[in-house]
Amino acid sequence: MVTLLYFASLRERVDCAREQVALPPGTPTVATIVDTLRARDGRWSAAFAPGLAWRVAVNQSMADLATPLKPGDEVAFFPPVTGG
Amino acid sequence: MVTLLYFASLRERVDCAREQVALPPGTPTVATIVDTLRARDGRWSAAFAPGLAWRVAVNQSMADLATPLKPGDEVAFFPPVTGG
Amino acid sequence: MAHVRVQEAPFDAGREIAALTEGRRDVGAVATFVGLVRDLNDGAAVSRMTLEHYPGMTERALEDICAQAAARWDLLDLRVVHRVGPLVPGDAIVLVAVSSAHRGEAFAACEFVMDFLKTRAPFWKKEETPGGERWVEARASDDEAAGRWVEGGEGRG
Amino acid sequence: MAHVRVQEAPFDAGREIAALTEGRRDVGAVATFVGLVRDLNDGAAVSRMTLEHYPGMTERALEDICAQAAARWDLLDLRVVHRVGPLVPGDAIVLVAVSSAHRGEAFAACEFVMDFLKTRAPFWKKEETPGGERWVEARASDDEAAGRWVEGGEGRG
Repeated sequence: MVTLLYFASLRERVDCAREQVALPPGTPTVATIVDTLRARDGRWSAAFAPGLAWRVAVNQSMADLATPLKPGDEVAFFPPVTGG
Repeated sequence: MVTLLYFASLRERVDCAREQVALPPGTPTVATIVDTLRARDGRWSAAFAPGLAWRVAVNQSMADLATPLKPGDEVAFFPPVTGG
Repeated sequence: MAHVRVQEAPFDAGREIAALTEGRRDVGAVATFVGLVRDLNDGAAVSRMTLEHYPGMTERALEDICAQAAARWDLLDLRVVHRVGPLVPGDAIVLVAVSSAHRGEAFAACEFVMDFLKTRAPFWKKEETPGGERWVEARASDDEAAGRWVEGGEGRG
Repeated sequence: MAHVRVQEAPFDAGREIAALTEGRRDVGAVATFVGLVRDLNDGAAVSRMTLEHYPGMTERALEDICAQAAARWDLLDLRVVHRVGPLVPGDAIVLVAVSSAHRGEAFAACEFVMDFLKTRAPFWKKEETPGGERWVEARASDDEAAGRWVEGGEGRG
């Protein structure tokens, strides 16, 4: 299992702040998870549409689609940051 | 007459903070005054030696050797500034 | 070295600056930045703002940015304080204060930390405007500001 | 617009920053610099410092520098406070604080004012060291810092 977190406009778009999902066997990456999310329904596929500006962090460090995942990882999805 | 002011290390070198001097007739400039000062004695000629770093302000604005002078002007001599 | 805080409460800029200098005689320069909520953003009146963040990652990201600054310039100390939660125009959002022996390094590091914070620390602003609530969009100008420090080695440093 | 003061008394950086923001809702950025007396300068221990200035011209020079900054960047307000008289290591010497809608302008203007103050405002420092009293020498690096703003138009702005 990995923990998925969603922040800000992305959280509102998918209407979910946190969930746990099973990791598929093999060598799962962020891309594997994103494919699973896109397959859920129109809202999720729209939120993760290619070209749309979203960011991902794995275990609280910036990551990308190729970042490998292992059980227990914390994967966070969010829009570009706007603090400061 | 013009008022001459001296600041910081230059003041210590000539051992004078303030004096009044007569303006020569004609079209006097800062250079005219500096020539007069250099002619006073070795201490003054050393303090105003060419190439030595000193600055001049006329009526509290930065000036140079060519700046013209008129009666009542305030002429200040000082080393490069070191505030802040 | 760096001191990083994320908090709902207001901060006192004078106290943060004092914390960098108190009891020290080797500090020649403190550069400080304070960012505040404006009543106008992207052409709309802003009556309120809420700052969301990613607890845990936020602190790590800010510490990492400070460490990068400390590796790049000869600094004595750094402080970053960032508020979260509800804010109104006029409220301070963020403070970055950097101490050094000389001013050039303090200025450069302070601006570097702000530019990186703006593009790499997980904070998100939601504004309340006459047209309703809206998430603030990331600015291309902020990406450009952060990019300056990467291209060509020393950037504006 | 600018507020300029030359004084023997200490100043409170927090209060100066607050003066730029109190009662306002249009300030997005305040960049502040504080310069302090270090216990080490040019390789010698400094136990004391005396700051001399040219009363009258000092204020004019500082106001002129602020006016140049205000003409060059879109600023909301500026403050310069410079101390004179006897100081010891750890004492604050100078504060420059600049407010603007956006951070880039506040940072640039604050650094510009400091660079110009360092080379154009009539202040002189005398230090007390183990080798006796000495006038601080002007630094070529300060001239270079001020020169950046002239060459090529916008300098680092």
